[in-house]
Amino acid sequence: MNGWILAATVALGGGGAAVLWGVTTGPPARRVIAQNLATSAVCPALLLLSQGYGRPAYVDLALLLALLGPVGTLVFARLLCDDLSEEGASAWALTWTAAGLGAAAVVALCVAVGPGRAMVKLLVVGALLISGNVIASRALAGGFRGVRGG
Amino acid sequence: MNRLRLWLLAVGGAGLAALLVAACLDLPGFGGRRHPYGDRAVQASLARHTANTISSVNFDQRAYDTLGEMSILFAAVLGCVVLLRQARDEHRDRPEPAEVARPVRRYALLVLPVALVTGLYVVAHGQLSPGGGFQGGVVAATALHLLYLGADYGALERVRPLGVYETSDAVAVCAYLVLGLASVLAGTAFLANTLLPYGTFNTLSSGGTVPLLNAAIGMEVASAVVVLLAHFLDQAVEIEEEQGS
Amino acid sequence: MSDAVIVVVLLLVAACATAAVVQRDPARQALVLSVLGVLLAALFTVLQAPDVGLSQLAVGSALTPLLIMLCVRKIRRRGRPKEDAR
Amino acid sequence: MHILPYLVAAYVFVTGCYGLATSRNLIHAVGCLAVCQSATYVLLLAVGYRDGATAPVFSDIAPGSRPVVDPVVQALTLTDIVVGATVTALLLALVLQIAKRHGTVDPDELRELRG
Repeated sequence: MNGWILAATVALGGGGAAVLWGVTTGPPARRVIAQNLATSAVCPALLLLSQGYGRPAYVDLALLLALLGPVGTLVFARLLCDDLSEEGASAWALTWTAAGLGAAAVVALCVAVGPGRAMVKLLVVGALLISGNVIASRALAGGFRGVRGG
Repeated sequence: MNRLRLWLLAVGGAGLAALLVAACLDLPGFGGRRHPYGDRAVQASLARHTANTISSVNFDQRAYDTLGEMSILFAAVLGCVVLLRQARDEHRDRPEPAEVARPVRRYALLVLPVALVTGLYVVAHGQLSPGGGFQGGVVAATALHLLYLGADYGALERVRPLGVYETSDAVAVCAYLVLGLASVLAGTAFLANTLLPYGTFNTLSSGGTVPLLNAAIGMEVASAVVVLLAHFLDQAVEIEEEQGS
Repeated sequence: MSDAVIVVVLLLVAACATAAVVQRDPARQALVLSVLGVLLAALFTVLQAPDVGLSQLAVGSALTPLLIMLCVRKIRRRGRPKEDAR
Repeated sequence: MHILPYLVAAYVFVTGCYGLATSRNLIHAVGCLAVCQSATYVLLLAVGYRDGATAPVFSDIAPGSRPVVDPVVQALTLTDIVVGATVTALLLALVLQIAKRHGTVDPDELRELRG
């Protein structure tokens, strides 16, 4: 009974269900926020799985998701700006809770992994994840208000 | 007429679903022990000092199949270039500069080099850790378009000369073929991994020609995706149809 | 224990695929396809296939939605003069 | 549990086919085709799985120390994903051409345009 895999299961199950519900219902602004939440829910789960399976090589997956997730959200923020601009999508509470959970998972993993190259990689992934999450929700909250030409 | 179509779809779908379920019941249980091909592939990969067995399967044991897959990629991008070119009754106007929020612009311009380096890292360590030419190429190409997301299309066009990427696409395909022919010249089979020494296990130079084929595929996929996105962006942002037509 | 995580992610992928098909508007479908890409990457990690997960992440979370959104934007922009005229 | 992954793959495939058949927008149809393709990824990887095994990538574990999953299906799925992406791009380019030449992306309206 591996605690890390259990934590990953809870994160994937809970986060995935919330994201799915968020992305299928509600106004387009709320849907793009749910897509942004998908990155910040699944990335810590991938890190936990990497630790649970005892495979440091799986951290590359979380690194790539932390890099490309916010890029996907920026794509939607940029190309859906005419849908988003009328009511502006700001969900700062959600963003900060997701960032907090991600940070908690990274800190727990750093403690488990111990100092060394692996911890540096984990911190890089954590930093990329949180900055990407915050910037993407910043972009959704009106980063592209005046973009006509694109 | 529509009613008939839906009925046909329902009957066909139900039949397909029933057959699929019947097939699933006869498949060996999920997580079974018997994987004859897998065990042999792992042995062949370890014999050639390639740590990542999937890259060994892709670029060593079935390199000819990857050659076919790369030509599909090349032909599909060629098709898109032909289909999405500017037609006679269309004109191309300058993309208006877009103002983007300061933190988003800073984030995009900061993450762009990180993503490029990650893409190159994924390609370079293709035969060691998870990753390879395909994944690294797509990551590097997508990273380049962060400039479009962070700034505007004009900035991206200045940085990305399209001719260079089209030639690098063709050069990468030729590099893959030349590597294959080199082993024919050396007296063994086409694309056989007997050209270079296999090197020590789990180092950057291990695996004989696998890292070279990996780099060729990485370059080809990256430039193919850049060319693909360039033509889609041109259509979406720049090319306008004459209102008169 | 690792079976439970496989079952959870499989059911999430099935639900997300249904959502992607039921969603008729292409722009919103691109959003659901992006989430499906991320969930598939998680499923591939759970099925011990990191290479495939990396490939799905690179292709599914940034490339495919960008292509679909550019296509929707081109067709929406093409339709606009006619809509004003109508 | 021992056939759930195959059933999920079959379910996603049939759902994708349903969406493809009843789609009223060609871009939506391309999205449904992508869903159909993801069903094949799930089936291929489910066939190659082995209980309690890990990925056959030996950059951080010693070879032979742990049972490994089947790498051949993973290589097939990897090629499938990349080719699927480029086929999606080509189909979207065709959809753009249809929208340009016929002014519509609804397959039913297309069928009524004769010549």
